[in-house]
Amino acid sequence: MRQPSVISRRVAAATAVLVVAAGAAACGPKDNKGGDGSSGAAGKPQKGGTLTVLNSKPQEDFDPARLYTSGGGNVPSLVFRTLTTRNREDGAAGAKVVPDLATDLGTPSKNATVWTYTLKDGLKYEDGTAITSADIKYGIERSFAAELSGGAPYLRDWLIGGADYQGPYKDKKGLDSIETPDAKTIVFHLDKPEGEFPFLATQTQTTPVPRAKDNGTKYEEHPISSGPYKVVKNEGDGERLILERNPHWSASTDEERKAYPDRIDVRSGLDSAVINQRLSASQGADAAAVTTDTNLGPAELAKVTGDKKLAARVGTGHFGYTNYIAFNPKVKPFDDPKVRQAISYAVDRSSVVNAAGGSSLAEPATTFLPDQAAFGHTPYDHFPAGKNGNATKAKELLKEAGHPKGLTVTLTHSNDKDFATSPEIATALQEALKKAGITVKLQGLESNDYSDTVYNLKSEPGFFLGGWGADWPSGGPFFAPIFDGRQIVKSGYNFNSGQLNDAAVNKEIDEINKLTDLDAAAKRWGALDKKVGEQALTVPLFHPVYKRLYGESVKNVVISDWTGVLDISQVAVK
Amino acid sequence: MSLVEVSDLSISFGDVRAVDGLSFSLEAGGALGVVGESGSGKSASAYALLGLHRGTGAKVSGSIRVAGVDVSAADDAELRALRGAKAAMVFQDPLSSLDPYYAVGDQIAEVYRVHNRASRRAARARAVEVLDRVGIPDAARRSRSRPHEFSGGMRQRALIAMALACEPQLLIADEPTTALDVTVQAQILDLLHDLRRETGMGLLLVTHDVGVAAESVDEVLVMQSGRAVERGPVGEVLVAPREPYTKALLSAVPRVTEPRVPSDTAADDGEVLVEADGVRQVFGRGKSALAAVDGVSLTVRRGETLGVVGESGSGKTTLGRMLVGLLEPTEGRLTRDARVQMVFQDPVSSLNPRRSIGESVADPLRASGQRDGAAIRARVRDLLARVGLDPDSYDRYPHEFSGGQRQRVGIARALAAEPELIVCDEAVSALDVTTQAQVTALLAELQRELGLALVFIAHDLAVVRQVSDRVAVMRQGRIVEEGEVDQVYGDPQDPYTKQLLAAVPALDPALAAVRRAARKELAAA
Amino acid sequence: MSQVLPAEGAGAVEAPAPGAHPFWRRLRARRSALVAAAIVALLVLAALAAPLLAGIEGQDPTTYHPDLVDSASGGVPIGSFGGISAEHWLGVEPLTGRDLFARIVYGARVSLGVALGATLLQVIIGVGIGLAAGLGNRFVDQALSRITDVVVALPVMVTALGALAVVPTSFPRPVLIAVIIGLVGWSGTSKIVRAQTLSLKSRDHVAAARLSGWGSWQIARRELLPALAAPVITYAVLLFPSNIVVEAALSFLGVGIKPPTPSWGQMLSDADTWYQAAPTYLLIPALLLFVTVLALTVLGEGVRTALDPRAESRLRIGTGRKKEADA
Amino acid sequence: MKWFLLRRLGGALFVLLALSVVVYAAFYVAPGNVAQIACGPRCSPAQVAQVSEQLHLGDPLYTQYWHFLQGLFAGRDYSTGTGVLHCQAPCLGLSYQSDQQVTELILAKLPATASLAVGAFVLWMLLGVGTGLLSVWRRGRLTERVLTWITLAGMATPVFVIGLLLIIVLVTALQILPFPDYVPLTEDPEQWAWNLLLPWISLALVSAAPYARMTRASMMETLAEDHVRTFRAYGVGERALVGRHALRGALAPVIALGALDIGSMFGGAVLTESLFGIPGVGRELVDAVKHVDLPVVVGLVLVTGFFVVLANAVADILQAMADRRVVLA
Repeated sequence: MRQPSVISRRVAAATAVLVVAAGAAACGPKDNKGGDGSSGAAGKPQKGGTLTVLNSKPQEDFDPARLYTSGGGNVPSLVFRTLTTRNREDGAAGAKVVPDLATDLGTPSKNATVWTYTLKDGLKYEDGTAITSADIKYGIERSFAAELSGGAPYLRDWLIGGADYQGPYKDKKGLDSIETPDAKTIVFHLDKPEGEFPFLATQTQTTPVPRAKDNGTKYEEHPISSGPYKVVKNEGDGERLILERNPHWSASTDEERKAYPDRIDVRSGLDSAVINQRLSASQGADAAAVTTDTNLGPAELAKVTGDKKLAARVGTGHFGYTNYIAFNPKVKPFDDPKVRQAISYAVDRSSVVNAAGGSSLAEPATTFLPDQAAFGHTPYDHFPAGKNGNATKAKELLKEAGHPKGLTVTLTHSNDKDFATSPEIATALQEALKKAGITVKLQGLESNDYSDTVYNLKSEPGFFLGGWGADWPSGGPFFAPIFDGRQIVKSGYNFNSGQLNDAAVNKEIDEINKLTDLDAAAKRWGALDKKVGEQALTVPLFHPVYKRLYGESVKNVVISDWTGVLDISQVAVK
Repeated sequence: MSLVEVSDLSISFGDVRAVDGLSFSLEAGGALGVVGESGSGKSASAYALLGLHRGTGAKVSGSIRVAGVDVSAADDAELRALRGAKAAMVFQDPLSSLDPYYAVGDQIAEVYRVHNRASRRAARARAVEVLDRVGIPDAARRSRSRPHEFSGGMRQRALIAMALACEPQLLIADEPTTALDVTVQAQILDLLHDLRRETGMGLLLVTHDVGVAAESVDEVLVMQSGRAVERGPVGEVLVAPREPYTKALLSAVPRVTEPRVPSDTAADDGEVLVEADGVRQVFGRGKSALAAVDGVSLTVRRGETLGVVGESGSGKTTLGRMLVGLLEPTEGRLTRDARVQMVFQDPVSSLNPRRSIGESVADPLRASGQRDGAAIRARVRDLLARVGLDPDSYDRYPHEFSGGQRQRVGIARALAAEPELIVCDEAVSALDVTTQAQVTALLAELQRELGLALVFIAHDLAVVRQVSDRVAVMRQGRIVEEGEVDQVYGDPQDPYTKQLLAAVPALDPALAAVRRAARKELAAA
Repeated sequence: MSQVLPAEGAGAVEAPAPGAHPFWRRLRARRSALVAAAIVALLVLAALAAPLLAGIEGQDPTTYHPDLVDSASGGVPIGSFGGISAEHWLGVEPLTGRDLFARIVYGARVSLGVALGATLLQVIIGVGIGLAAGLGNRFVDQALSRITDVVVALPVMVTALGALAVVPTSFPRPVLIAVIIGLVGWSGTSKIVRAQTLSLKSRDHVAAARLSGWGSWQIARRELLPALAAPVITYAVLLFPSNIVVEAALSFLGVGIKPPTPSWGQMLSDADTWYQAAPTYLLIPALLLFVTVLALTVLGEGVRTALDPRAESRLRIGTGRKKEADA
Repeated sequence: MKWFLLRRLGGALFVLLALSVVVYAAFYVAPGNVAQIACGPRCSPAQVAQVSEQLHLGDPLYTQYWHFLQGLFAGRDYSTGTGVLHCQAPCLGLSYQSDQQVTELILAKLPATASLAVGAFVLWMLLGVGTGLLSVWRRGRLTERVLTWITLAGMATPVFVIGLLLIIVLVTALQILPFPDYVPLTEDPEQWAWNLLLPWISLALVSAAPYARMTRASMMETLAEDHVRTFRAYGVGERALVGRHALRGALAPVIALGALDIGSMFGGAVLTESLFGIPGVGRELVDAVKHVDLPVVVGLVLVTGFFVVLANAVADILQAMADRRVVLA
């Protein structure tokens, strides 16, 4: 078994929520950002040719209702247009939200509880019929059906009546909080202010679905395209997906997707080692190949680093993701902030970074929010541990906390070899804490068991490894689920592991959500993160960095900070 | 020039010298019987005639000429030309000696084609011809059968047919009838006799059974421990042996014609120890069910010996196992009012090779609850002495004993349980005749002393006559005739009994000829 | 479902002469077996003395050495041949910089220990079930044979994962793995024992023991078990290396021994992707596993021929299936 | 023969059903919130409950198993939201993970596994039997000793070790073979074989050893049998003895073993598939087990079990057909 890719089906998603469908991100190498914003083979990108996508995870559930994407995903975004979408540009510029089907980012009501969108003119499906706002409403309603579960929770949480709605199959009447006064206008009524609604509108659930063509769970076999490509072949539940140009798509209505290749051949179910081997060999069709879901592992990176030619074909991406230690303050001795602080001081981030694949694949983190302006990153290091941990300070704190002889604690982690919550990271921490007099016992759980255990209030351990990724590049979906007291889930998956229910924090979250000025909001998220960080409810460890190989003739490589991965809507192979 | 000329033949396997300076010759058309007990080197000598020791690691010295070929000097091709064509061999176990995967006719044809330029078709025709000659009915059809579809006697006929295929000058038969029932044995011997007369080929017959030799050959060579003891015309050697070994051998051979010395322990009014009433034993279920014993009734009284005689598959062993309780009858009633024990056929498998013989003998004592080690040891010593073994051999293991001695250990073990009845299941069949005589003598002695009842199960009619007061003849799970031993043997009533008795080879060559004629008449009638 | 295993009634293995020691004599006569025995003894010693050996080297199997790996290029050990040096005799592990020699000797404990435990369990269960099937009546025999069939058809992976999921994590993992391999892999032993028992049962000395008045249990103990020893030992000696491989395979697939406990299979599994960047990391456990299994197999061969020179064709040993650990 | 087959069939059915019960029971107690997994991590409790109801996860174990049996023998219907999806008998259910029909999923994975198994089988039979015969032919000479050691080494090497070594040597160092990337036979036969060569060789090398040993032992035994002696005593040459009279009997157990091994390999050569990334049944099993995808696990176990049982029966029949002394009853 090769090193598993970061993604392993829906299941692993609990920890890597967004990585799942978006495919992890890769923005242009940081040191390389100033240039023309794109890299890849030289020459002006031209239309034509076949782009091969080599993936490990099949595009199963290729249904806009079921996909859980960040910004509409990579392959899905070729077929599904959404109300808004991500800005297809390199680096930080790519973390912005831009209109897609809609003419703008939406018009909020004064308190940001009502959002109104108007569709562009001349929008058509692959069969030439016009796209209407009713189809978008229907598409959203479908995502409430139990048969088509899988998407993000926000629509359910935000739309009035969303929590009880069962989808159009059981509830023919539809969802009243979405109005379509005419074929071009769609209005959303939210039960609380949400300034980040334009971000949510990038998700595939806002893709139009013609009711007449809906055939339930079978829709995924041939979803009706609104984007530049349509599905001509879908074998083995998304293992082989062939996309060809959608003649009814018009570049004039779509500023974002370049759609250079004529044909896109997505082959999945491949072993990650095979993918990287093929990309590095870059033979035949593989010269025009990319991957949207497979990173270079440490061993492969080590090999690539030694080869200049190969190294030139590596894209580096950053994606809003943080790996951290989570505490459950309801469990002794983690109820004592001093103990949590002691551990914060004791961690050896260079060992942890090494265990995560080395400094090229992980950057040490001291803040919970990812190191990106879009998230409002505000630097802080409340419990400076230095490179290798501050055992002395940790011991002092432990003494103060009444543990002069040290402590024995159990660290829960996953048994997956994912370089994130894996045994290697846990062992690195075990070693570091040993120096501070803390004996760590390891409790490794199989991945399902792990998710069920740590994200469940009833079984949540006191001390475990977690990770959190952004549904979109903003503090809202990154910060709130972890620290909003009202998002503590009693039954079902709970991500507020620190079980923080602080009125002040909750209030500030509400205040920020009211802001429709996203830059202003970002600053306040950053300040809030710094504030909450003082409580030492988590110990941020590192932010992963994604390295991806691509084929020799791949041109116009654009890697945004939103997805961190080269955007195949921009790639050219001619 | 003689057909076979062997001089100063020695064969050794590792350290064991199997044949030691053997010389003999056989004229064309003659018939020589090589007779000896196990380990006498008779089979090894026969194999040497065809150079079959080559490549096995055995050391062969001396000179062997067969049909003009110097076997020890011949190269592989010459040897192959000799084998089967000039001299052919018939082996002991006809089932394993034929290739199970090919039709009998094909196997014969293959051999024929090795030595003759012939088409497949011609070879097959020849195969059918010889099969017909050896008395396989419907030979053309049966030639397409595989060996397992033949009966034992048919297989041996087929092997003989294979030998005949190339019209050899010499037929070497290595214990050709040992694996066969007595009636079949008689048929095969008669066949060999006829063939020899007809084709004029020479016959070298290797056998442990003096009777078989008496029936079939002109001259005999008696072997003991790799050496020739005595050689001469069959009439002389068997009727008036010169050498002491030959005399001992002949006197040990039980004779079916000799009336038994009446035993003094048997009494008609003796207490009934075991009584079987219509017992059946069925093996298998449904279609494949087979009644090994099919309604047998008999009684065994204190002090008497009941002989049970029958050919293979007659159910006699199953009956014996039911009598001692190793098998429960499927049907019928069996009352057992006595302690019974059994002495088994195979001296190798009847003793646990991993336990000392003393331990084995002590088993019944320990099982009955005795715990006193010294007392057990003393009793075992007594028992060992009683059966004629060294009392000090308590701690020795079965492999250190000869077959006869092991059988004595088996008897001692049976005696340890102080039985009133011992069932002897082919207890002497695997032994050489001299040993056989000793063991039967021991049994008789013990019976006299301890007043034991014996059930003596055997296929050998002569042995049964020697030891039994009464005899039951079994066939296909039933008793076809039962009575006083002299009466049954002297004046058999059942046709099957008659047939059995007629098939027993006679020791006197003159008598053998008479009986052969009688068998012919019986068959013709 | 029968096996190609010993045909029923194919004749029990003849007893070696007790008292005398032809076994040892025959074993000593095979030079390859002696060399193999020496290697196995060395490995066992190394495993037992793991802390001592690591102590002599001055390392332990868990300490991270972040300074010994090149963090920027994916964590390759710094220095040639995977960072082999006077301090680190076999170099260090990529990413973590843990000492490989220490991990190898500690790993030997786990690999050998698990295999030993599994083999013992397989033998105990196999002999028990085989005896019961051989001695029991038609019904018992049928029932046990069906159970054996089910076990044969049950993939070890599923069993392992099922068990790992059900058994609390506090249960020591190596013990659990040994138990799982034991529970899944006894069918070969039981089939041999059953066939031998059926064959022995028909022997006259067993009948004689029954006539002597012994019960079934005593007959099994006195007449059967000693005779079963030779074939069972012969089979077990060959099971042992194959169990090492199964443990390694499970760990390799990620369902075996868990870090930080080192086992050879788990080390191989970690090293899997490093074949280009740090080949020694892969080669060392691979070669060690190879040498160990080879030595044990050769020793097993020696024991087998010494115990029963004729048994060659009767036992079906270490087939591809077993290697695949899919049994 | 008819009865033999019928009894075999009955036994096989029993074994398969027992297997499914075992797996069902094991997974019932295993942790992992299946509904949550199927629904997605951010599903609300209400949605999870809906999914749970849809998958009948709330039902008691026996009810669930009964549904499974119904599906297996009569087929089952699933709601697609807008209509009904009929899963025909033998229906192994839908994957919790992907909603795909398990039967389709397995059928999609089988060709890769079959390609791997059949190719490796051919190679190891040639290699194993050839080596075995060669060592009989050259018995007592140096060749035999060398071959004995090679086979011992083959037996001692786990497939993943040999596979990795071969990758290092053939792929990385010498660059003779590509890193395997399974291409369906129907797509490009040449690439199919070329890419599978490495796994075939790896499997053949580790699997050939027992065959070589068995062939050798079996040949030696057969050559010592009475009927071979008979034909030797009738002047039949050594070559005909080996070819006609020894080989057939000697190869019967070897072929039976081959049938067994290939049967179990059809159930997925987990290690080889994982090592070389071949998208076959074995890899699917590992994946499904890790994701508590019960229908897929049960389906795969049944299919694996089916092949094992089938292989056993075939092995027995082959052996019996080769050896007419054995009566099938």
